[in-house]
Amino acid sequence: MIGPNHYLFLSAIVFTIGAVGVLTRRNVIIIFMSIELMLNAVNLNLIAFSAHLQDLAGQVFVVFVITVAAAEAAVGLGIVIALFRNRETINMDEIDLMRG
Amino acid sequence: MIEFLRRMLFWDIVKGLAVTFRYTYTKVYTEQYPTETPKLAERYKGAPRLNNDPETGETLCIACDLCALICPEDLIVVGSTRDPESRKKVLTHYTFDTSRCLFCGLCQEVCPTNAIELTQDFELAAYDRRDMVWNRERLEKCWDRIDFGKDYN
Amino acid sequence: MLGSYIPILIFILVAITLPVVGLLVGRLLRPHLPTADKLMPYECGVDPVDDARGRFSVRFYIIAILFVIFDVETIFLFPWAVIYDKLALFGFIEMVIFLGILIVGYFYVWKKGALEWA
Amino acid sequence: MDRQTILDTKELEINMGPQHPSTHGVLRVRLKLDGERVVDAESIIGYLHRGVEKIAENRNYIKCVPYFDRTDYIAAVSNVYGYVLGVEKMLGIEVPERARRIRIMMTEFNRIASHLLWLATHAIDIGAMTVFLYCFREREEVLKLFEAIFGARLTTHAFRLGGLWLDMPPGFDAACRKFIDEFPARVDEYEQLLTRNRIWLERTQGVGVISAEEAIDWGLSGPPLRGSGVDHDIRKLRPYGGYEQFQFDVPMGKNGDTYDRYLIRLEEMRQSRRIIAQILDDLPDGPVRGRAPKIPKPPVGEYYSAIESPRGELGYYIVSDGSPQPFRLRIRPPTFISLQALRRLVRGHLVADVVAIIGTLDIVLGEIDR
Amino acid sequence: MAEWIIVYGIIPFAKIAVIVLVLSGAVAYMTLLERKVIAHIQVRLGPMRVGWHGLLQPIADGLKFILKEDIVPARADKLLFTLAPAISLVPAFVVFAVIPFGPPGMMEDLLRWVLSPFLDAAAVESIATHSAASGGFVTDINIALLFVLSISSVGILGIILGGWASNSKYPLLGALRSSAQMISYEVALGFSVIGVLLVTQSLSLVQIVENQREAEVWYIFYQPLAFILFFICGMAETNRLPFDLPEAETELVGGFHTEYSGFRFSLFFIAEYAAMVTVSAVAVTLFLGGWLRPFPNVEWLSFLDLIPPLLWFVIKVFLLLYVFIWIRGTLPRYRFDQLMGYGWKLFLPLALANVIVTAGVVLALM
Amino acid sequence: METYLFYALALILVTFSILTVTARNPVRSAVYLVSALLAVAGFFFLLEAEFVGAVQVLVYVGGIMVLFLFVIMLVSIEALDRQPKVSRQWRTGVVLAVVLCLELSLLIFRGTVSLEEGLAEPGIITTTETMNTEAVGTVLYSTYLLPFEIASVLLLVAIVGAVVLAKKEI
Amino acid sequence: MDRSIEKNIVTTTADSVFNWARKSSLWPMTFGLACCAIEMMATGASRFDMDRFGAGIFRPSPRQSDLIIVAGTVTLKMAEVIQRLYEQMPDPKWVISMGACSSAGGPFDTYSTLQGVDKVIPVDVYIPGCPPRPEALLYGLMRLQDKIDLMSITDKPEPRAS
Ligand code: SF4
Ligand code: SF4
Ligand code: SF4
Repeated sequence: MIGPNHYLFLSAIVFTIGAVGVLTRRNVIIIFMSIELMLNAVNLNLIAFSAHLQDLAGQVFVVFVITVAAAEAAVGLGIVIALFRNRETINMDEIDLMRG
Repeated sequence: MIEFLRRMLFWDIVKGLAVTFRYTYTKVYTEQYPTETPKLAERYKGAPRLNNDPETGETLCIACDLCALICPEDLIVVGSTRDPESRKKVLTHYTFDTSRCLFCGLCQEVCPTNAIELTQDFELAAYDRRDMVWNRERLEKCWDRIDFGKDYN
Repeated sequence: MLGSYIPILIFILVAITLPVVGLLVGRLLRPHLPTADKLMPYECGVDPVDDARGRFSVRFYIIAILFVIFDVETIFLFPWAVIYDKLALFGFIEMVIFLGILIVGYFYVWKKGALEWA
Repeated sequence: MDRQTILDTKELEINMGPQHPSTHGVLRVRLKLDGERVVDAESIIGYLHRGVEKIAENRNYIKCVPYFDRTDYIAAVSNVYGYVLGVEKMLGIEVPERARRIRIMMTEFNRIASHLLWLATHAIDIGAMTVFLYCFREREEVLKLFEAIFGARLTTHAFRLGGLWLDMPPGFDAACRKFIDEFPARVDEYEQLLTRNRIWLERTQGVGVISAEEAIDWGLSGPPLRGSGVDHDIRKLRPYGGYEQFQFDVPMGKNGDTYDRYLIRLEEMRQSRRIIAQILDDLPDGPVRGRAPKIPKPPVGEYYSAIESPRGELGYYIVSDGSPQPFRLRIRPPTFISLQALRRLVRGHLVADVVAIIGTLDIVLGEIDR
Repeated sequence: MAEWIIVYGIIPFAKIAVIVLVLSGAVAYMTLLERKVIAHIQVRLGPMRVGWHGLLQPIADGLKFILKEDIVPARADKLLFTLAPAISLVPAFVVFAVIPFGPPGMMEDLLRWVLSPFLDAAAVESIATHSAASGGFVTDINIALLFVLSISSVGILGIILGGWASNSKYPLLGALRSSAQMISYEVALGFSVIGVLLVTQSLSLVQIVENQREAEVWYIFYQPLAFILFFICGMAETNRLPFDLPEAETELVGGFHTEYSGFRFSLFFIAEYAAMVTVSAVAVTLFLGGWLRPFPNVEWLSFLDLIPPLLWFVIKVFLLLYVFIWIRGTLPRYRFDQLMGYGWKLFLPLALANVIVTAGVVLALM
Repeated sequence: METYLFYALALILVTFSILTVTARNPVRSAVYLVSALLAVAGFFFLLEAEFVGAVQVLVYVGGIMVLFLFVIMLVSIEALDRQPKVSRQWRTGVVLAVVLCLELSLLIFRGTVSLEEGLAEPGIITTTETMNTEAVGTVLYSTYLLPFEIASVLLLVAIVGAVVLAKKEI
Repeated sequence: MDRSIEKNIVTTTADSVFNWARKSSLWPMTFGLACCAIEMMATGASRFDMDRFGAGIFRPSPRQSDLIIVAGTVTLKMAEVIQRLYEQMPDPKWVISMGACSSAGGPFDTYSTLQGVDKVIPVDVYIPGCPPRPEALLYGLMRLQDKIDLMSITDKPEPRAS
C-alpha cells in the first residue's frame, strides 16, 4: 500500500534533483525550470498529505503555490528577458548584479 | 444607430453567407472534361494538321515555304524537291515542333492552300520531348493518340 | 473515483499508439532519399537569408504572460462558479473584488500599449 | 550581431518569393522586419526576364505581335492593341470602322477579364477564396468570347495590322449581350461578399496610402494613380482608336488606399461594360481588315504610342530604321513603374499588408521583367 | 474484480476503440465534406473521380501520406520534430474521453445482449446498469469541462515544438503566431464557459446536459453571448478562417508545419480537424443540449424523440461543422494584429462582462 | 493497481526530472519538464485531487511551460549553445546535493516512525464524498478568503512587473 | 517460376492499391511562373475544377506537395530555384511541364531563358501549348496518372546526386 512516506520520499528525490539543477546549471532558464521542479515536489507532498489527512487545505495551498509559480515565472522570465537585452547573456556566472 | 445594429448582428457577414449559401445549391459551373466532350470554339487553334485533298488524298501543301517564313519561332521545316517533269515543287517532308509552337495561327493564315491548319484538338501531352516534334505522317493523320489502354469515360 | 480515470488512461495509450503505428508501418513502405538540398530549410526556393532562431518580438512574451495570469484567474473562477449558489451575494462581491483588481492590471497593460501589436 | 538587435528584432530578414503564393508570379521581396512591422522592402525582379524587347529587334513587325501577348499575359488584348496601334501609326494604315469598334470592345472585355483576375487574386491573398472562384467563373465567360473570336483563350493574338484576323463569328454579339446583361448582378455579388464586409474593410482601408502628389512623383498610372484622386486616363486625355465616341466615366478615389483602388477597379468593370453596350448597339457593317503591307517597313523615325491598359499607361516606343524589323522597341510597362512604389507603400505596415499591397498594385511579372 | 475490469477496462476499451475509429473516419471524411461543401459554394464539384463522387478521396489521401517520404530537415531537432505532431494529435483525441455522446444508460440493452452469453444474469445486470459502463460516454468525471480545457491546452505545445524543431524561419514565426493566437483566444474561451457554469453549477459534462433537460431549455438561450464568444474563440483556437493566420499561406507559406511532410504532416492535419470536431462537440454539449432534442420537455414535440439521442448529438455537431466550413468559404482573413486585438480587447472584456452580468442575474434570481 | 500506478508514475517523474536538469538544450529540458509535470498531475489524480490535477495541467503545462518556451525562443538560442553546460559552482552543487540527500533520507527514515504513530490510519486514502472541485471551492472561499484576494494582488503585481520589465522599448 | 508468380500477385495488388492512392491524391505545389500559371489557376477554378481528380489542394510548401507543375517560362535565374524546390519535395514526386516555355524554352530562345526545364529536373509529362488550355492540363494530369500506374514497389528508387 502506498502511504505518505512513499510520496515524501519521492518528492524528496525530485526536490533534490531540482536543487542540484539550480546549483549546477548555468543557464538561467534551466535554473528556473529546476525551481519549478522543486515547487512541484512540494506540491506533491502537499497533496499527498492533504489526501492522507483528509484535509483540503493542502489542495488549496497547491492552488496558491501554482498561482505563485505563475507569477514567479512571469516576473522571473521578464527579468531574464531584460537581462538578456542588457547583457546579452543568460549565463548565471556572467550575471553579476552588483556590478550593474 | 442602424449602422451599429447591423454591425452587432453581423449583417455584413450574414449577407455574404447568404450569397455563398445560395450558390451552394445552384447548378455547378464545372464542365466534366474527360466524361463530357468540351465545347471548343470553331476557331480554336490547337493541334496542327497537314490537310490532304479529300478527293485525291494528295497533300494540299505546295511547299511554298510561306508558313516556315512567317513563323516567329521558325519551327516549321518544309522539305521539297522540284519535280523534274512538271517543274513544280513537291513536298518531301514537313516537321512541326509542337513543343515550341505559340499556336498563334500565323502559319495557317498565310498558307495559300489551307494545307496547314490548327485544329481543335488539344490533347497533346507527351512523355518525351522527341514525341512533340511531329513529322509529316503524324501531321497528316492529325493526332493519333497514344493508346494508353484506358477509357476515361 | 479513480475508476473513472482509468478509461482516460486507456484512451491516452490508444491515442499514442496511433501515430506510433502509423510511423512504423510507413517506415517500411516509404522511400527515403535524402539529399543535401532536400534537407535544407525551405525558403521560397532561395538560400536562407538569415538565421532562423531568436529575434522575435517581445510582444509574444507579454501575450504569454497575460495568458498565464488569466489562466490562473480562470482556475479561481471554476470552483467559484460551481459553488456560486452557496456563496451567493458574498461570493459575488468577493469575485468582483478579485476580478476588479485584475481588471486594473488589464487596463494597465492595455494603456501601456502591450496589447497593441506592432 | 550587434547588441541591440537581438531582442528588438530590428533585423529579421524574410524572403517572400520567388516561389510564394502571393507574389503574383515570381517577384521576390526581401523584407526587413521589426517584429511584424516592415522596415524595408526590396523587390528583386528578373526571375521572368525573357528578353522580349531584344526578340522584337529580331523579328519583323508581324512576327513579333504574338510576343506582346506574353508580356502582360493577363491583358494580352490590350497589349497587342497598343502595339498594333503604334505600328499602324508608323505606317499610316487605315483601319475600317467596324474593326476599330470591335477592337475597343474586345479591349474592354479584356479590361474586365483582367480586373476580374486581379480581384480574384487580391481576394485570395486576403483570404476570401470563394471570390476567387466566382471571379474566375465570370472570367471564363469572357475567355469563351475570346476563344470564339480569336481562337485562343489567354494569349489571343487578337489583332493584325490593319484590323482583325476574322470578323465576329455568328452568334457572337448575342453571346456578348448575354454576358453584359448578366455581369452587373455578378459584380453586385462580389460587392456583397466584400465591399461592406468588416474584415475586408479592416484589411484594406488605410493600407498602402499614397497621396496624389506622391503618386504622380512615383510615376504611377492607372487605378493606383486614380485611387489617389488624380484624374488621369489616356482614353479621355488622348483618345485613341475611337474612344472619343463613347461615353464612360473615370472613377476616382479619395484616400489613395487599397480599398479605394478596389472600388475603382470594380467601377471600371462597370464602365467597361457600358462601353461594350454602346458598341454592341451601334456596330457598323463593313470589312474588318484594311490594307496593310505584307512585310511592313515603316519609315525611319521614332514613335511612341500609349494606351490605357487595365494596369495603367502602357506605351510602346518604337524606333524604325526603315528595315522590316524594329531597330529598337521599348515597352513602358505600367506595373514595372508601379512596383517602385512598393517599398514606399509597405514601409511601416505589417507583413500581412505586404501581400495586400502587392495585390493592389496589380503587378504582372511578365510585364515587369519583360 | 472481474466486474471491475469489465466496467472500467474492457467496456471503455471497446468504446474507445469505436470512438477512435469513428473519429478518425469522421476527421477523414470531414476533409472530404469540407472539399465538397466548399466546392459547391464555389459552383464546382470537388473530388469526383476517386470513388463515387470522391468518396474514397480521404482514403487515397491518407494512404498517400503513409507512402510519402518523411523528410527530417538536416538542422532540425530530430526527437522533437517527431514528437511534436504526436503532442498535438494525442490531446485532440483524448478530449473525447469525457464528451458525452448520449445519455447515461444509453447502452444498457446493448450490454445485456452482448454480455449475457458470457456472464451470469446478476453480473450482467450489475454491469449493464452501471452508469460508467452503459453511458453514452467513455467516462464521466467531475471535472470534465476543466479537463477538456486543460488537455486541449497541451496541444499548443505541439505546435510550438513543431515550429521550433524545424529550425527554419517560416515555421518558427508561424509557430509563435499560431500559439500566441491560440493562447489569446483560450483566455476568452475559458471565461465564456464560466457563464454556463454559473447557470449549471457543475463541471461534469453529463451533468450539464442533464441540467439542460431539467431547465427545459438549451443553455444557448440563457447564454447567447457566451455561445457566440465560444464559437468565435473556438474558430480561432482551431485556426479556421477568418482566423487562420498561422496557416496564412499567402503570407507565411505554411506556418508551423511548413517543413513537415508525409505522415507527420498528416498528423498535424488530423489534429486540426479533430480539434474542430472537439470544439463543435463541446459547444453542442454546453450550449445546444448535447444529445437532447430541441425543447426537451415540450410535449407536442415528442415525435422528435424518434431520432435517437446519439443521432441528435451527431446532427448538431455536423451542423456546427457545416457552419465552420461555410464561414470558411465566405470570409476573408484577419490580419494578425487585428486578430490579437479582437481577442484581447473585445472578446476578453465581453467574456468577463458576461461572467459578471450572469453572476449578477443568477444572484438576483436566487 | 494504485501501487503499480504509483511506481510507474514515480519512475516517469524521476527520469524526466533528471533529464530536465541535465538536458543540454533548454527546449529539450522544457519538454522533459512537461513530462515530469504531467506525471505530477497523474499523482494528483491518483490522490483524488482531481481539481488540482486539472489545474496543474492547465496552468503548468498549458500556461507556464508555453511561457517558458516563448522565452527560450525569444532569447537567442545560439547564445545558449555556446555556453559550457555546468556552472562554476558545480562542486558546491554536488556537495550540497549529497548533503541534502542524506539529510532528507535521514529525516524520512527517522520520521517514518513518528508519522506512522501520529496518524490514526496511516496510508489509507478514502474517497471524498463531495465533489472535489466543490470541496476545494468551499474551503477556498471561506477559510482562505484573504489569501485568495491577495493572490489577485500578486497576479496584478506580476502583470505590472512583467510588462515593466519587458516593455521598456517595445 | 511459381514463386515469382506468387510474388507477382502480392506485389501487383499492393502496387495497384498504392498507385491508386498516389495517383488519386496528387497535390500540386502553388507554383506559377508566367502566363501558363494563369491557365493553371483557371484549371483549379470552377469551370475545370482540378479537384475532381483529387488534385485540387494546392500546397504552398514543397514538403507537402506531390506534383510540381512548371507553368511558365523558366529563366536561368529561376532555374536553380526550381531545382531546389524540386529537391525539397518528398519522394515520390512528379513533374508536369506545362506549356511551350518549360517544355522547350518556347518562344523565348534568348540569353536569359532556360531551353526546357528538363535540363534541371526530370519531367514526367510535357504539355505543349502556349498556354495549353485547362483541359490540356487535365489531359496531361491523366497521362501522369497512367504513368504512376506503372510504378511498382519492386523497383528501387535510384538516389540522385544533388
Ligand atoms: S502557330 Fe505560330 S508559332 Fe506555331 S507554327 Fe504556326 S506560326 Fe509558328
Ligand atoms: S504555307 Fe501551306 S502550302 Fe506553303 S509550305 Fe506551308 S503548309 Fe505548304
Ligand atoms: S508557354 Fe506560352 S503561355 Fe506558357 S509561359 Fe510560355 S509564353 Fe507564356
